[in-house]
Amino acid sequence: MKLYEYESKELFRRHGIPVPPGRVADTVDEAVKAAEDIGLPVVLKAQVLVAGRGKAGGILKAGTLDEVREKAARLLGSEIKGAKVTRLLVEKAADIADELYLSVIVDRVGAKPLILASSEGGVDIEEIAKKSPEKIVRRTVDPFIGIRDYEARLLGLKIGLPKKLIGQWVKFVRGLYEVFMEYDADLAEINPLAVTRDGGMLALDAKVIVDENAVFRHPELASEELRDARDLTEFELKSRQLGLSFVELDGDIGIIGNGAGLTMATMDTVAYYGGKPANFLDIGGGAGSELVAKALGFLLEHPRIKVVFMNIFGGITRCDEVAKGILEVLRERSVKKKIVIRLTGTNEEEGRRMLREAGINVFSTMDEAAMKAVELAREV
Amino acid sequence: MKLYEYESKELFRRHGIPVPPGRVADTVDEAVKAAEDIGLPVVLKAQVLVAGRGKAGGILKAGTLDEVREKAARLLGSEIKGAKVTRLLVEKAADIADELYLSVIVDRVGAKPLILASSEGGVDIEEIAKKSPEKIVRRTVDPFIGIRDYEARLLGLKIGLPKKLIGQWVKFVRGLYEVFMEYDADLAEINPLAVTRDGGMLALDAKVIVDENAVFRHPELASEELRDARDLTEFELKSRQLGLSFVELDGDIGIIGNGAGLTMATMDTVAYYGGKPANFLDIGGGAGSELVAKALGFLLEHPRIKVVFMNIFGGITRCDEVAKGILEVLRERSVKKKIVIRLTGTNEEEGRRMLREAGINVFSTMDEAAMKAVELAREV
Amino acid sequence: MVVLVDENTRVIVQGITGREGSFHTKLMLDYGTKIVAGVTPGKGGQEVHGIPVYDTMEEAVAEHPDANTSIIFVPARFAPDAVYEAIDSGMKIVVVITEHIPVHDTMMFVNYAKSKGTIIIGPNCPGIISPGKTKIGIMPGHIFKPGRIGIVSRSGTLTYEIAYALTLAGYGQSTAIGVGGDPIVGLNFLEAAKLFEEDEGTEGLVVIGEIGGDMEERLAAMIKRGEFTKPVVAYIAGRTAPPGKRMGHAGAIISMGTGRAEDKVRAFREVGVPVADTPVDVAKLLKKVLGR
Amino acid sequence: MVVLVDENTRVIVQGITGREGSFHTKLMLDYGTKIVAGVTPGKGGQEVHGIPVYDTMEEAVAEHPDANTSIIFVPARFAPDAVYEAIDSGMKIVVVITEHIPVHDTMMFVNYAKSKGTIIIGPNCPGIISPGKTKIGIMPGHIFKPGRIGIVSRSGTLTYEIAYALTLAGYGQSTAIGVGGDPIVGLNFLEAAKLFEEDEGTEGLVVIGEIGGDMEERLAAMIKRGEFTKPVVAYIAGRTAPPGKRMGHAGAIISMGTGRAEDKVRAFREVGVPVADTPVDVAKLLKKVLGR
Repeated sequence: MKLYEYESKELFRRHGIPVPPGRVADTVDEAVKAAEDIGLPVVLKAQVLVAGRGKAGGILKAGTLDEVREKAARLLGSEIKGAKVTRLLVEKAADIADELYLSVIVDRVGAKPLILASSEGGVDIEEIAKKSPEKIVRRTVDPFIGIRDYEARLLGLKIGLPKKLIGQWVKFVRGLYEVFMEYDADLAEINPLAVTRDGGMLALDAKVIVDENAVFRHPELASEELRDARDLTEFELKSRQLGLSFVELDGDIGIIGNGAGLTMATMDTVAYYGGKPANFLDIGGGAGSELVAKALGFLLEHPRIKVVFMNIFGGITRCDEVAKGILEVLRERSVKKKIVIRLTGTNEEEGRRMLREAGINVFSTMDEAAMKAVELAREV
Repeated sequence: MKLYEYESKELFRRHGIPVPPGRVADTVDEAVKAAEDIGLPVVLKAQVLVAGRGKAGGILKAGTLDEVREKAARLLGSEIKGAKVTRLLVEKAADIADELYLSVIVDRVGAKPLILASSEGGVDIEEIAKKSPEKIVRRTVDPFIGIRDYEARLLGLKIGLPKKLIGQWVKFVRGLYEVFMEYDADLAEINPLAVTRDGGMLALDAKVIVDENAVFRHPELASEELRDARDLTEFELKSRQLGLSFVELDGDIGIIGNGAGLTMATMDTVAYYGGKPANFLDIGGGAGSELVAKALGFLLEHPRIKVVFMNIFGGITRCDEVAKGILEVLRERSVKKKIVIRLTGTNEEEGRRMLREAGINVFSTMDEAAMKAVELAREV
Repeated sequence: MVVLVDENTRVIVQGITGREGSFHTKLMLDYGTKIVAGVTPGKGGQEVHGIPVYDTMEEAVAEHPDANTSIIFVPARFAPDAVYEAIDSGMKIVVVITEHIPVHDTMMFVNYAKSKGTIIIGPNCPGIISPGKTKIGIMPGHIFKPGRIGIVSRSGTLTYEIAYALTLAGYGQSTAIGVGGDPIVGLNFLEAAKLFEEDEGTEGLVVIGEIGGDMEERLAAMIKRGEFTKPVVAYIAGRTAPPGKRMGHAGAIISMGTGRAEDKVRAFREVGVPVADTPVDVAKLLKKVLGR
Repeated sequence: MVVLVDENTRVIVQGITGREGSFHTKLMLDYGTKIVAGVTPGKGGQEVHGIPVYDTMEEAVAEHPDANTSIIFVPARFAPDAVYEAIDSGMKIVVVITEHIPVHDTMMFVNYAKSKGTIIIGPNCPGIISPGKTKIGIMPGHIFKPGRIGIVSRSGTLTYEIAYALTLAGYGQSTAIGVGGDPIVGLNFLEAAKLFEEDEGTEGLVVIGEIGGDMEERLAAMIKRGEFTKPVVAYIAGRTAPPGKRMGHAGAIISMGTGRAEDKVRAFREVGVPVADTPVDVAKLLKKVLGR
């Protein structure tokens, strides 16, 4: 679960990471009031969860209250890369001398927290990695012990921070590590971490992503409703309510598979044969007819989808159950969209027979079925 | 630093350990009010830090408000084993079916937290160890991981707890371990841990001792003033204010040594030759003349001390500095008490000469000096 | 002949009284897996498919001292506790089927297991099978057959898909390991590859990767260093997955510029490992690299 | 000939620019200890008694790759960090002089050190000396002389007292280790005894214990099991100490019925180890057990 900047900064404050004075505002008046209280100049920051918010015009500086009013009005209600802006963070503008980068992530193969630091802040870590990979300093932390001050100092020295800033820097590293650990984060990031002209240091932006599987441990972070509404398309949100594992893409061939890997492989195979997958939808292992029906019904309602390709490898999942679910959907509604089914494994014969009798394309290999789906999508 | 029962129970509450409803009372009226609010019968418990409070009459049950008034009056202002009672904990009386024991301590050699549990609660662990050592179940915990529920369950099953109580028991073990770790405890103990007739479980008594060296991390536990006043004799309190490492005993020969081991050995040697040490006072390594003078002056003021025996092995500590400190004290006040000095090591010759010229007994071996001190104490 | 598990492996099922635990205990027994005990706290004294159930691993191990492997079907909130209990009771291999365990919990128990010398397989994995010998997992047993190809995979069903194709093409398997679809797993590709390298019964390796992390790139680097020398064929799922979105598996996500399928494919191809474009191609490429 | 440290030991002093660190660096250098570097964060580039100072252990070790031992004079609040830094930089032995470190901190770094194979001596200890070869600690060097008696002690000055008496009585020392006066210490009596047992240069052992804990009882049990076989003489301080009171050292406290001097004395005597009644008796008893 991605946290908004203002939420992440609240966690930063709790763990002693300095952030600029700031307040959230949901209306223009609130923004003006906030600017008055904080003092000018301020920065108005759209609270959206998309990357590249700044370049897309989501961060505006304002030197006068009139400017605040005008720019807040411009931001609120607008769309930044498809995300509606309903809330601003109004922050005291900082006098920036230098921008650094600091984050904590999970080192998957090492199975440890990994700290990344760089003197090249203000751009995506991906870009730093491309342009000057030698400027990214890495350090894995022993999770049983936690980050130690000497490690934080070492990171600071290695990115070339002047000695007089090391004391402040240590607080950022320690605080960010604490946030990462306490809130079960997948990522805790400060970018940019600003050095100001008066020799202070501030977290200008803040990004925390909490492990979806651990959100239950942090009820204070968000109500269930708010949690689900984040960063999801309309259909993704609906899929969550239905309990489906669904991700929206921009193609026209609906994909259903059992198992995440198989579903991705199905998408890839469709693409390999020239088609465009519209989504990822995994019904998991051992699905019964009801779940099959629910998933199929869900995709059939999607306006962009022309053809649905269901790819089932029956292991624990039984092919006759799958067929039963498909037939339920067809019985209950008039389906105009084409359906391609690949069905193999446990009870394969029975399942195929049931579907053939209903006049549905059934294939036994993924490649054949994918080619057929692509062909049908072209015809529509 | 020992915490009072009511303080320990507050920590218990924060970590989900059930305790009886209760309130503190510093006056008889407050005790009556508390009993009214809580509901009768109640138990009045003197908040003192001595062991064996119950047997010494510090815990009284009251079934009526008159009884509360009478017994609170009896307790408040009384002395329990030398400790003045200024505060009571008024608690709802529990209907006890069984009493268990649970504590967390440091396993020194294993360097890990150690949990002790027993079905024989309500008496000192020392007594359980003597009478039925097989009834104490031990488990060390990996401090990098912390206590795991399965370990708590295992402990419960091993002390013979019925399966239906295991779920509650786990909360006590987990909570007590958390208290132990979070507050840098040397000891966290629940004794007795009551099983009530209605099948509930409650921490009836609570004892937490916080590592003196870690108290600075827990300013919320006690103000510095309150911290120092705990469990110390008048002279011990004064010694703390002077920054001396002092423990009061009940003999008449004052002891000063440099280094804890040497000071204890000095006490022991005095006792070995038939004398009674009045105290432990360690001036540590590398003491200068001022510290020597302060320590000596402090002991000379103690009414029970007849003879002061100062035993210095000069390593980093210089014997001439020690002599200088002693002479300062003698110059500044008229000293009636006898002083025996054992001085050896760095700059020994110079130190001895200085003291001999002032007419002070100086010895080069601990045994000789101890015998002399014992002899002098007998003469007074 | 095989890696990690064989017909002598003695298994304890943790969470045996649950729906999944009981169901798969039956399937494993049917396959021939030597299950000696089950554990569910509070349910000690029962039997499940003739297997005795105990309250604690300590008891189970005391009664069945030959047990050396456990498989965990415990819900996510209680699974880490079960893992610690398994490690502390001396299990050499712990297979964690459970999905949705918080990654920080997994991080902790994986490090703990390493410090104790226990091998964790999973979490969020189908388990491990040495066809014809033992199956400790939830994969359908009949699609595998004994042979000389090792399989290591981050996926479940996709593994079955490919394994079945191998079986049909005449390539039996020494051992197939589903390492799990979470960001952090116990046994990883590198460690698994090392085991297959040392196993005389394994002639070649099929690697089934997916987006997220850089385990595939690191395996490619290991091959480049000459630490894995047998023929390898790879398949990578998720070439069409968008960045920043979890694709079903908690670990299947492209983030901060790492984890892209194209990078993994390139890494393998650069060290001479053919990568199949579709799952069905795996068996064909295997024929090429094995020369039979 | 000696245990743990000798004339080849290369030492880094952590906290070298502080009052204590600088003072004892001088004394150690005078004794002949091979100090190669010092570390104080933020003070890199200076020199102390001719020894170069670095900001980090990493730098110090990069410049002085032969360094294998560190001694820590850092205040209690920063000492644990210094210990971790020493361990992580590959030191084999870390001597922690610092007093007043919270026992939970020590618990953590002692376990960490064990997992990394580093030996911690201390905290709250005088250090270790192999007379005539090297002194890594704060003990006055001149009272020791080379010889064949090992000393292991929880005390500082009391060790000097007894060591000096041994020296005067003609019993030189192979190595003397002050394990520290805190409740938890790194190297304990049992581990130290094992080292002396294996050292051919050590003929007999003097053990200086005190109230608190049961390290002495466990050493007695180890002797009973035949795991330490050389002649031993013990002294236990604190026979007159009251229960429940800390006697100077954080570890010197009788609590919950354990840690009494009488129990320790009895434990040693029961396994045939003579216990001296006063410090001066140690040399006499040693003469008896050694027969010379």
